[in-house]
Parts: sequence; C-alpha cells; structure tokens
Amino acid sequence: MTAIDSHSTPHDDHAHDGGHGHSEYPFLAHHFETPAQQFDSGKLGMWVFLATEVLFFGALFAMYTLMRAKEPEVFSFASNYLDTIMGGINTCVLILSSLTMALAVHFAQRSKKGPLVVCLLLTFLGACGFLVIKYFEYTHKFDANLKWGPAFYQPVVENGKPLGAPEAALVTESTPAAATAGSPLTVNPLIGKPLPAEASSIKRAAMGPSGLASEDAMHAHDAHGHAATGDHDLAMKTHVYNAQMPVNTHRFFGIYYCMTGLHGIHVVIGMFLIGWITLRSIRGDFNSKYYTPVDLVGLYWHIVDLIWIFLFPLFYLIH
Amino acid sequence: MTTLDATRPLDTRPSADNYLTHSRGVLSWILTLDHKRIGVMYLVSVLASFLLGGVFALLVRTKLLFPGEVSWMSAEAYNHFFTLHGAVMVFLVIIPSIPAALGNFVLPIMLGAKDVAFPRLNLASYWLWLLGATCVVLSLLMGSFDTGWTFYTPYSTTTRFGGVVPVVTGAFILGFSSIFTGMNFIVTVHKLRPPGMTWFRMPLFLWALYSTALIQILATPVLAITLSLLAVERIFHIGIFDPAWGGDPVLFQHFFWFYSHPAVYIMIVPGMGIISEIISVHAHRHIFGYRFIAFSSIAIAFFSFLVWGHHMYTSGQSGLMNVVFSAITFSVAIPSAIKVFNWLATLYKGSISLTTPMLYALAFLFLFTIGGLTGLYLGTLNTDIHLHDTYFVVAHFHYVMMGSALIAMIGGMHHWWPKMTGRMYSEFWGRIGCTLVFIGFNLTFFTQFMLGSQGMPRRYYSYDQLPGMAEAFKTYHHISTGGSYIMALGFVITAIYLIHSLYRGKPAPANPWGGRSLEWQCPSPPPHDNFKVTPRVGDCYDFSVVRWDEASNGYIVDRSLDPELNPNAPKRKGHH
Amino acid sequence: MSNHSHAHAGADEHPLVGHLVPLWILFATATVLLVLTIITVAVRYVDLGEANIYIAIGIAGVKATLVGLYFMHLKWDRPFNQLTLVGSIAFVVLLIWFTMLDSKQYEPQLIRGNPTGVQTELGQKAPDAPIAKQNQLIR
Amino acid sequence: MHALLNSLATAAPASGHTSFWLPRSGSTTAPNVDFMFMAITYVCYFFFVLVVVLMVAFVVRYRQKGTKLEFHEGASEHNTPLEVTWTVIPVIIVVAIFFGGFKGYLTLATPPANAYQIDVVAKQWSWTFKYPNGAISDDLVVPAGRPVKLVMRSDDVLHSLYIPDFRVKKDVVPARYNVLWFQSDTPTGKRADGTDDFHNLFCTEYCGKDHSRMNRKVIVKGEADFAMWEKDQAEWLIKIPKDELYFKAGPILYARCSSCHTLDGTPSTGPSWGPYNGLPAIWERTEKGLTKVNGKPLSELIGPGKEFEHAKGYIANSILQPNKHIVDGFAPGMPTFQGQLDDLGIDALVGFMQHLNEFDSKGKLKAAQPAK
Ligand code: HEA
Ligand code: HEA
Ligand code: HEC
Ligand code: CUA
Ligand SMILES: [Cu+2]
Repeated sequence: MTAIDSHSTPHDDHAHDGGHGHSEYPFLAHHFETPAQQFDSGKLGMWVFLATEVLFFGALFAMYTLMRAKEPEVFSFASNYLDTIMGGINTCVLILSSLTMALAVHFAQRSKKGPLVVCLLLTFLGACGFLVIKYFEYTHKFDANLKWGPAFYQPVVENGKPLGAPEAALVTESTPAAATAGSPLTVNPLIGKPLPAEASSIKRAAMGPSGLASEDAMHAHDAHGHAATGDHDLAMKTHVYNAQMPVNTHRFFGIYYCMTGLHGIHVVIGMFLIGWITLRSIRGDFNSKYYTPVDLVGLYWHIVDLIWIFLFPLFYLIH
Repeated sequence: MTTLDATRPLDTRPSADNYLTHSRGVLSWILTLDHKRIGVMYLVSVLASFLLGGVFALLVRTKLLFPGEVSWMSAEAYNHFFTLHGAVMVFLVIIPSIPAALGNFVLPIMLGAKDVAFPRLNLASYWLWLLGATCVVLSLLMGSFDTGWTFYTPYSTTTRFGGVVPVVTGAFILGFSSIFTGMNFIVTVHKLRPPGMTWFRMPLFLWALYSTALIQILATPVLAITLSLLAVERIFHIGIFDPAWGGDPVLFQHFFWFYSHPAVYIMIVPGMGIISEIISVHAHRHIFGYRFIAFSSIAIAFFSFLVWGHHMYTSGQSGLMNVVFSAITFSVAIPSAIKVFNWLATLYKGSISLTTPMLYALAFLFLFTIGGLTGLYLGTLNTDIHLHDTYFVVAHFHYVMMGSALIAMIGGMHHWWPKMTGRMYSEFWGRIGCTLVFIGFNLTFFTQFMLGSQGMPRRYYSYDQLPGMAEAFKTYHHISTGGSYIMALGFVITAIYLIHSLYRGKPAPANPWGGRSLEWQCPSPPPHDNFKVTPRVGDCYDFSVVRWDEASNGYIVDRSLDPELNPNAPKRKGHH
Repeated sequence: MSNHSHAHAGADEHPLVGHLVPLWILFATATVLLVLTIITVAVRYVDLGEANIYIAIGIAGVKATLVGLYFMHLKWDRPFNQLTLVGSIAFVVLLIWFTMLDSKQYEPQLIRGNPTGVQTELGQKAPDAPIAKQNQLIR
Repeated sequence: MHALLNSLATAAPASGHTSFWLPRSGSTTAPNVDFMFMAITYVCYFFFVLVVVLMVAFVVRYRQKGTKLEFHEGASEHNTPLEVTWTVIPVIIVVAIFFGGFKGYLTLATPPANAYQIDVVAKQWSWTFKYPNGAISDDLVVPAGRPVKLVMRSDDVLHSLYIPDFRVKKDVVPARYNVLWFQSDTPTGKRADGTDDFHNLFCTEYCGKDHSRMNRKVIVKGEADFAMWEKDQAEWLIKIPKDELYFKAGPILYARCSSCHTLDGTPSTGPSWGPYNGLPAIWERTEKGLTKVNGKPLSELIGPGKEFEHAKGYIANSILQPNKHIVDGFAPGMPTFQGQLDDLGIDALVGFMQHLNEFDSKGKLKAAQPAK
C-alpha cells in the first residue's frame, strides 16, 4: 500500500521538474501536473487494487458457496461451534473503527489535526480489539481441537484419557435409514441429473458418520450438546465421538480458518498502515490540500470491514 | 503547461544525458523509479529466464529422440524438466515479457507522459518478480516439482517432491508483480494522458496493454488464492482440493483455469498490440480499422473470462457446462479473426520495408493463423475429446505462445532496440536469425500436430511401448527435435548480434523505421524524463508527414505537414 | 452537527480535491450498520428455515452497500471507480455461478462417506469414533 | 461432401491403416469425430492459404525500395462494410462448427441404456477392468457390436482413459465415478504377421513417474469369442484347490462386500461381519441363530426341517436373495449377487467368514500361510 501512494518522490527527482510550478504544492510528484490529477490517480489506483482484493476473497467465497451447497449439513452442524456473540461484538468493533476511519478522513479534509489523530488512534484501537477477540475465539477452538484437517480428528485428551469416548457406544444405536448402493450409474452424464427412479435415497442432510444417522440429527445434536450434557464445552471437545457429526466436518473449520485468517492478515496490514498515517498526521503532513494517504488507507480499511460484514453471517449466523 | 510550437519537429538530437547515463552505479539501477530502467531490467531478467526455459526445453526434446528409457534421464527427471520448462516459460517469461518489459519502457513515452502513475509500485513489481524467481530457484533446491505447470490436484498435494510449496509461493508473488504492473497501466492510461491524447488517439499497443491490464487485475488474484489454497491443502489438509480429505479436484481445475485461460490472453493481447505497431510502422501505412482493432482487444479481454471450462471437457465437468463453454469459446475466435484481417488490409498498398521487426511480424501472422485456427479443433466438443492432452494441444499452444506471443515480443524488442539502447543491430544477421527461428519452429511444432492427432499423449517420457505407433512417432519426434536445434541456433545468433550491437552497433537515429508515434519523436535513447515539454499529439498512424532525413540517417516527423497541428498544412489526398 | 456540510469556516475547511462527507451522514451510517448487525444476530435465533440464509445475506448486502456508498464515498465518486467495485463483484458472481452450475450437475457422481484421509486418521487416533465408509461401487 | 469425407475418414480398415491426420477409426462414434476433424481442417486450409497468400502477395507488390516512402492511391483507413463482412463470415463458420461438435458430443455423452458395463479402477500406474460376471483383467476386452460402458474410479490421483482409435477419452477422478462409452463393431483379430491385433489404451492425465507406461491393449472380440473369454476369465476360482479357496479367493471377493460390510464391527450400510451390537462375528451368530431377522431370531429359520438346513444356506440365500430376510435394524439395501457369485464363490466367502480371525480388519491374511 505504501507504494500506491504516489506522493513524495525521494532524492533528486524534483530537480527535473522542468517548468512546473510544483513549489506551490510540495507534495506533488514530478510526473503529475496538478494535485487533482495526483489525487484521482491515487484513488483510481486504490480502487483497482480493491478490485483485486474483491476477487482475491471472491475465490474464497466461491469455495465457501460450493462446499456449502454440497454439504449443507456440515455447515448447519459446525456453525453451532462458533460463538455468535463474540462474532457479533467483533462486527460492531469493526463497524465502529470504520466510522472513526471515515471521521478521520473527514477531519483530514478539514485540516483538523487534533480530531484526525484521535480518530486514527481510535481506529487503531478498534483493530487491536478485533484481533484480541479473534485471539480468544481461536484459542477456545484450539483447546477443543476444532482445527483443520487431521488435527480435527484427534480426540481431546484430558487426564490421559480421550474425552467423550464412552459416548461412542451410543452411536451405533442410531436407526439406520434406507440406503442404496448410491449407484452413480444412475446418472445421465450429459445433464448430470440423477434419473428419477434410481436416484440415491439417502437424505443427504442425514448423512451422519454412520452413514445413516436419523434425519433430525441436528436437533439431536442440540439436545446432545446442550441438554444432555448441559456443558457446551464438553460437547465441543467430544466432537470426534459425536455420532451426529456429519462427514467432512473438518472442512468447515478448514475454510473458517482460511477465510478469517486471511481477513485477519488484512487487519494486521491495516494496523501497520493506520499506524503509519497516524505518525504522519502527528507530524502534521495532512491538510485540506493533501490528505490522499488518509483517504486511501481509509478505503482499504473499509474494504476489510466490508469483507467481514459477509464473513460474519456466512460462518456464524447461517445454520 | 507550455507546449512547444506544435509544427516544429520535436528536438531529437541525441544528448549525453539520457536515461542510461543519467546516473551511475548498480544502486542507481536497482533503486530506480524510472520506468525505462525498470523496463530494461525486466527485459534482461525475462531473457535470462527464457534461456533457462529454453535449456529445459532442449533437454526434453533431446530425450524424446529416444523412444525408450535412457540412462542419462529418468522418467522422474523428465517430468521435472517439462514441468520446469512450462512453469518458467509461463510465469517467468511470457506473462511479464511484453507488458512489464517492453510495455514499461514504451507506454509512458507513447502516451507522452513522464512516467507511469506509481513509479514506486512499478519498482516494487520488479522486486516482486525477482523474489518470485528466487522462490522458483529455491524450489529447485528443495526437491523441485513435477506436477506439470497446471499443478493439478491431488497429484500436486501428494507428490513426494517438496518443491511444490515454494514454487507455488513464487507464483503467488509473481502474480502480485503482474497485478502491480496492471494497476499502474490502468491508472496511467486513464489519468496521465496529456492534452490531445484522447482514447482513440492512443497507439493500439496501448489499447492492448490496457486490455491486458484489465485481465491481470481481475484474473490474477484468483490464481493467487488458488495456489495459496493448494499450498495450505498440501500442508494442512483442509479438504478443498484433495479428495482424501473430502476435497474436489475438479474445483481446483475451475479455479486454475479461471485465471489461466485469461492468462493466455495476457500473453497474446500485448503481442497483438506490438504487431499492430510493427506492421503499420514498417509498412508506413495507416493502420486499417483502428476502432475494430481497439475494441477487439477489449472484447477478447472480456470474453476470455467466460471460456475457462474448455480445458476441462474430459475432466468430468458436466455435459451442460461443456456445451456452454464450447459455445463461448468460439466467440473469442472472432475478435482474433478481425485483427488478422485488419493487419492484412494494412499491408495492402503500404510501403513495406522488410526489416527484421517486420519479418517477425510476418512470421507472427503466419504462425498465429495456424495456432489460432487449431484452437478451433480444441474448442469443438467432440474433436477435443480426441485431442485433449495429446501433442496436438502442445503444438497448438506453442504456436500461440511461442510462435505468436514470444515472436511478437522478440519482434517488438528489435523494433524498439534502437530506442532502448541507442544502437543499431546488424540487419543481415537479424534476418538470418529470424529465418532460422521461423524454420526451426515449424519443424519442431508442426510435426507435433500429426503426433497429437495420431494419438500421442503429452507429458510422456517414453513411447516405445506403443506397438504399431512407436515407429511413426519416432520419425516425427526426430524431425521435431532437429527443428528445435535449428531454432536454438537462431536464438543464439540473435543473442550474439544483439549483444554485439551494444558495443559495436552504429548509433541509432531517433527514428530509424519511419514511425509516427511519440516514442520516435524523442531522442534515442530517451532522456531521463522523456519529454522536456509535453508534446501535442497528432494522428499517430498518419505516415504522410514522415520523411527521410539524410543528415540524421533516419526519418523525421515533419509536424508542419500535419493539418491537425498546423492549420496551414497542405491538404492531402486520401486523408480525412 | 448536521450543519457541518454547510459551514464554510475558512479555506482550510475545504478539501482541495475530493468530496467532504458531512459528519451526520457518517454517524447515521454507523448507527444503521450497528442496528442491522443486531437485527441479523437476533434473526439467527428465530428458525425461519431456508429464509434465514437469504435474510442474513440480504442484510449483509445492505450493510456492504452502505459502507461503500457513504464510508467509501462511492456515492460521490467517479463513475469509473464505482464501476471497478461493481465490475469486480460481477466477476466474482461469474466465478461462483459457473462453478456452482457445474458442481451441482456432477454431484450425483460423487462418492460419499468419510474420505480416505479421514478414515485413516480416525482409525489411528480415535479407533472408537464412528466412521462412514465410502459407498464404493466396485473393488 | 459429407459422404466423401465420411468415406475418407472411415475407409481405413481395422488393420492398422492410418490416414495422414488420424489413426484408424475403430468405433461407431469415430467417423463422426473424424468428419468434424476433417471439416475443420478444410476450413483451416482455406483461411491459412488465404492469409498467407495475401500476405506474401502484398509484401511482394508493395515492397519499399530504398528509404523513400511511397503512398498509394486509395489506401483507406477503414471500410465498415468490409469489416462487417469479415466479422460475420467467421461467426457463421464457428456457429456451424460448434453445432457439429455439439451434435457429436451428445452421442458421446449418452451411453445407450443396454450398454455392457465394465468397471474400471485406475491407480498409479495400472488399470483394472472388472466385468459383470466377476471376471477381472488387465487389458480391456470388449464384445464387438455392443455398446460398452466404462464406469471409472481412481484410487489415488487423476488419470485419464484414452483410446485413440475409438476417439474417446475421459478423466478418471478419485472420489467420484466418471462414465465413458463406445461401441466397436469389428473384432481386432490378427495382424498380417500373425500376431494379435489390438487398439491402444493410454493414460492421458499426467499422474507421475510411470504415466507414460500406463498403457494397455484393447481387444475387441466377436460375440461368441467374448462370451467364452468372459467365462474363462471368471472361472479362475475353479483352478484353486477347494481347501485353499477361502484364503486365496476370499479376500478378493470380500473386496466387493467391503463397501457395506466391515470386519471390525464398525457400523456401515450393512451389518458388520465382525462382532457388533453385542452379537458375535457373523459365522458364530448365524450358526447359533442369534441374529434377528424380521423380528425373529435366526434359530427359528435354521435347523433340520426348517427353511435352511444349515447356517451356510442362510448366508448363501442372503447373498443371492438379500431382500428375502432383512436383518433387524437395517434397511433392505443389498444388491443381489445372483449371476455374479457361483457356488464356489459363495464357498470361498463362507470359508472367509468362518476363518475371520485369520484376517486383519482390511481382509488381508495376517500370516503368510493360514493355520492348517
Ligand atoms: C497465447 C496463448 C493462447 C492463445 C492466444 C490461444 C488461443 C485459443 N485457444 Fe488455446 N491454449 C493455450 C494458449 C493459447 N490459446 C494453452 C497454453 C493451452 C494448453 C494449456 C495446457 O493444457 O497446458 C491451450 C489450450 C486450449 C484448449 C484446451 C485444449 C485441451 O486441453 O483439450 C482449447 C479448447 O478450446 C483452446 C482454444 C483456443 C481458441 C479457440 C483460441 C482462439 O483465441 C484462437 C483465435 C484465433 C484464430 C481463430 C485465428 C485467426 C483467425 C483467422 C485466420 C480467421 C478465420 C477464423 C475463423 C473462421 C474462426 N486452447
Ligand atoms: C511461452 C511459453 C513456451 C515457450 C517459448 C516454449 C518453447 C519451447 N518448448 Fe514448450 N511448453 C510450454 C511453454 C513454452 N514452450 C508449456 C506451458 C508446456 C507444458 C508443460 C506441461 O506439460 O506442464 C510446454 C511443453 C513442451 C513440450 C511437451 C513436453 C511433454 O508434454 O512431454 C515440449 C516438447 O517438445 C516443448 C518444447 C519446446 C521447445 C523445443 C521450445 C523452444 O521453442 C525453446 C527455444 C528456446 C531456446 C532454445 C532458448 C534460446 C535462448 C537464448 C539463446 C537466449 C535468448 C536471448 C535472446 C533472444 C536475446 N515444450
Ligand atoms: C450395497 C450394500 C451391500 C453390499 C455391496 C453387500 N451387502 Fe450384504 N447386506 C447389506 C445390507 C443392507 C444388509 C442387511 C439387510 C439384509 O439382510 O438384506 C446385508 C446383509 C447381508 C448378510 C446377512 C448379515 C447377517 O448378519 O445376517 C450377509 C451374509 C451378507 N449381506 C453378505 C454379503 C456378501 C457376501 C456380499 C458381497 C459379495 C455383500 N453382502 C455385499 C448390504 C450390502
Ligand atoms: Cu495414469 Cu497418467
Ligand atoms: Cu483456454
């Protein structure tokens, strides 16, 4: 991002300004004619960069959509393990920091140094707050081995004994439902639609690890998780032995960490950028004539907020 | 904003203070913000990578002289070599070659700007390229990789060779290098056009670079994320692409080709832009159908996003999507056809000088016609079922990538060589080099069409096990390998005379070919900030104002003859 | 506060370039965003079946639009800048649309059950945990 | 034209003739592909010649001599009707080509309902073909004159099955089934030099080290020949001595049950053969009549004078008429193996069940040789 900012050309470039009256605008780089041109260029550059960010995350959203469409039961099951309240608070924190960022731009535009610095510091604080909450969320899940890939299937060991193993005995009691061989030969390869009569009779949402969990597995889980043991934490930790856990649940956590992690990286980058312009604004670099860096970092920060606005419902709310 | 008297020729006297001599020392190069120096650094790096990729190619070809096992190259080594060849050529050579090397150098000058919009971003792009290239080298040290340049899962997530993650990181970084170039070009074209340089005044090369930049911006992030996911899948098994963890390998192909199909147009569209320039300049003839060519670049950029599935006809992709993708694939062929015909029409009634760049441009026309037309076989559903993953595809994409995009790049390099270096190369050797490359190329790759349509699969180390076919295949492979040696000879000659010209070449005039666009109206090599004064632009394809100037041993643009710049200029026939 | 946009306190109060968004718009936007967040969380606890998804995504869409229009000044920005955002989203939609179309079509061909990697993992790490065998046709 | 091209493409007899562009055509769909191929080829010839001839002609005619530029009368900058013409003509041509390919593809993509099905498993770097009667082979042997449908699955990475002479190809993808079909009307027979003729089968999706060695023969046999071969191939059981059946053939056969029946008691589509739910392993529980079917214990069904004389009878019946008695807690989901498993096969499986403790949970013999 630093590089986008077209301001401040180092070393000797100013010597070659030819006939331009750049002295009026000390911040104007040598290859621009007017401040407006420089501002518009910076802004367009930032927007183009944001477009790449949209596609960057877009591919992840595509992956999310496909996985969800293929295994809805995984998502409705696993999203119960996320903490909606923490997520909600984090959303609010980001929105507020977006507000302070927008305010910062406003004050920069009006050459109000004091409020500008305060707003930037608040924004920075918001970013910190977001990360702290995220940290607690992550550790909570790590404790319960709600991780990606193989680690997800590691039973949580407490006092040398895997937690929840006894429950496994209950598992096989689940009533098996009808299942065919799931013959794929019943597929019309051109249209890919199953031919009606031979289509698999397994209700997909009911595919527990036994392959045949009863249809209302989800409710059973809620009962299991909250009512039966009355201990959400234990329910989280024994997920490996949970008969109602659908096949491939680890994928949910895989992409949860991918997407929120990538977003988190963006937050960290944002913190560096905000810190940088805070220093510069303390130095008094910005005023109504020149505030492009504040504006651009603002745009970046808003897109980080904007992406979270989608991540939040997709992972925490939809079930 | 003073503009010089529009009718006087711009000052083209070579000056001692040009961008090459402006400052000295290694640091003044690697920390430069000058788009011209960055372009030159890119050019050198890309050519070095080309040499590397070419060496890998020759190893591959040499192995294929022998149908069976050879003691000096195992099957696994072969797999590494063609993978490295493909990856180096695609990610290190052809994608940055035209935009980042030649485009960087020429774009601001053609536009009449002092620099690109974000010089530091431009430098960052080059540094990222270096970093990416380092990662590729690093991956060689860490066990290399044998996945094919397409990195198809689950092979790439399970192969025992550990170079996959570093090379994928490298490609990720190279992706951002390419994105930064694209951002720069979009903003430069939008915001840094001087007065008078309207959109439809821009040289077509700029239209091409602009369209390319759009693709770079929109497609590359998807590759970046896909490759990161591949690395993450390989290390952490999150279950996206690897079926052993519940992933879907076909999804990887969708994501990969969502980038990599548009990427093939990142390679060819700027090449087409160069060809538009070379043909009009060396035929000294107004480009025919300017608007059609300009819009067809944009059309290609747009359509290129809709056809990625044509690489997946046999992958198990659903029949419905196959049909959709096939239908849209053909729509991409139309803008290309428009361009080919317009170039032909530009030759008509021109004043054609058969210089080395022009020879390359004609070779491009010849080879792109073959390469593009064979794309039709591949776009067609039932014939592609037969031809997919055979040497037919290999031949197709070498005709378009090597025979078209790379030839255009080499042609453009010759075209702007005098401008970049201030030296002329030997025309005689230039023509010899071009001819050898042309002949060698056709020998190498035309035979591969026959190999492919006869059923020879690609990425095959040995073909002695194919009873009834091995004999015929052997003959074709021998011709092919022979051709590649001829081609290599051509390139070596080219390298020699170009390097020679740096030291012994005649000083180049400002305008050796009779070009009309702005870069021919500033000295060779250009001064540090291109133009002392922002020039007024005329019609950059109006060659009637160009005339030979004995004194400078080059052409000059007599701006006083241009009615747009000088109201008193004599009216000419056939001009409106 | 709502007067700020009209308060012309001096040359320094005018940005030389760009658009000054009045403070009340910024605060109003933030308020609406917070309210929408609360609503969307609340809706989660009401079971509306399929509708839940659409409501959540719909609200997110509205919030994103607000952020774009007011916080990011898009409402007053150049058309091309607006186009870059809308255009890039359009390409994301394209990617999602085509890949979805395809994977929906071939879904019946997929082999279901715990994939091999999970099977081995479970077999070693948690032998008593339930495993769903893949519905293999042959072999 | 059509007929001419068709005959051009199909003229090559199935004896190894190839044309300049294409290998011999050996399937019913190949001529169609060849027709499209040749049609596009002629389009290409036309445009290629057009472009190159014009290019060369212009260069020769308008070659500049010396350094002086020449300007010719009527060198226009654009000509809209011309531009439109050379836009529209290619459009028409590509639309035609698209439909040609589309039509051909429809046939390629829809296996006829009566197709003979062969299951294919690809793995690094081998092919296994499995026939409905249980026969297994390394090379692909198919009946002539009958549509053949391949149902393909991969055990590891991507592969692709390609038979150039048939003009068919399809990737073999792990975790899913892909289907491919073709029909070949002419048996491969003998070559002129007396050796057996065959078509080539290649793996065309890069799959690692021996990708280029992953090729096999395709042999087309006449109806009667094929039936004989299929039977022979399936009768491998007969050649195994009776008392070695259970450990030589058992594990191989069990592979076809393993998708639904585990050996270690884990629940699956069908009841585990190992002890589950408090019941002992399958042989013991059946012999003792402990299993409950349709609400009643098996002891009411097995015994002198009852439905089954002996436990073995019940098991054989479960295999051949699986839905007659349904084990409690399970749904009727087992396909019949009637026609796929003969008495010997059933003997082998029953023996396998009797000696379950000699096998590991994957069905592999634990010791090198079974205890006598
Ligand atoms: C610079 C790169 C480049 C370019 C420009 C193209 C151009 C085209 N390509 Fe190519 N292609 C590749 C690079 C490129 N390709 C690569 C790298 C691969 C393989 C990757 C891999 O698997 O490793 C590939 C593979 C590939 C496939 C997949 C094959 C397979 O794996 O099964 C297909 C299928 O549709 C295809 C089609 C086309 C088409 C229709 C065009 C069109 O754009 C061509 C348009 C041009 C013309 C048509 C010629 C000019 C027109 C005339 C002379 C007028 C007459 C025209 C008509 C009548 C239409 N290409
Ligand atoms: C731009 C891209 C590009 C270029 C230029 C080339 C160039 C060449 N390629 Fe490449 N090729 C690919 C991209 C490219 N290739 C890709 C993407 C693949 C697929 C990989 C995969 O399957 O994963 C492939 C695969 C591929 C194969 C198939 C391997 C297989 O499937 O088993 C073969 C086989 O013949 C081959 C041969 C060649 C040859 C002989 C050249 C020659 O043209 C090379 C000639 C060049 C030289 C000999 C170097 C000489 C240079 C100098 C001396 C310095 C130059 C300096 C100046 C000019 C100043 N290539
Ligand atoms: C597609 C799934 C499937 C396959 C494949 C399958 N079975 Fe079954 N099998 C079942 C189901 C479901 C049941 C329980 C319902 C019933 O009794 O029919 C069952 C029941 C049985 C029983 C009775 C079990 C008992 O405890 O009494 C036997 C014996 C049996 N199968 C043998 C076989 C053999 C031998 C094969 C392989 C050659 C085989 N099965 C393949 C699904 C399958
Ligand atoms: Cu199997 Cu290639
Ligand atoms: Cu493509």
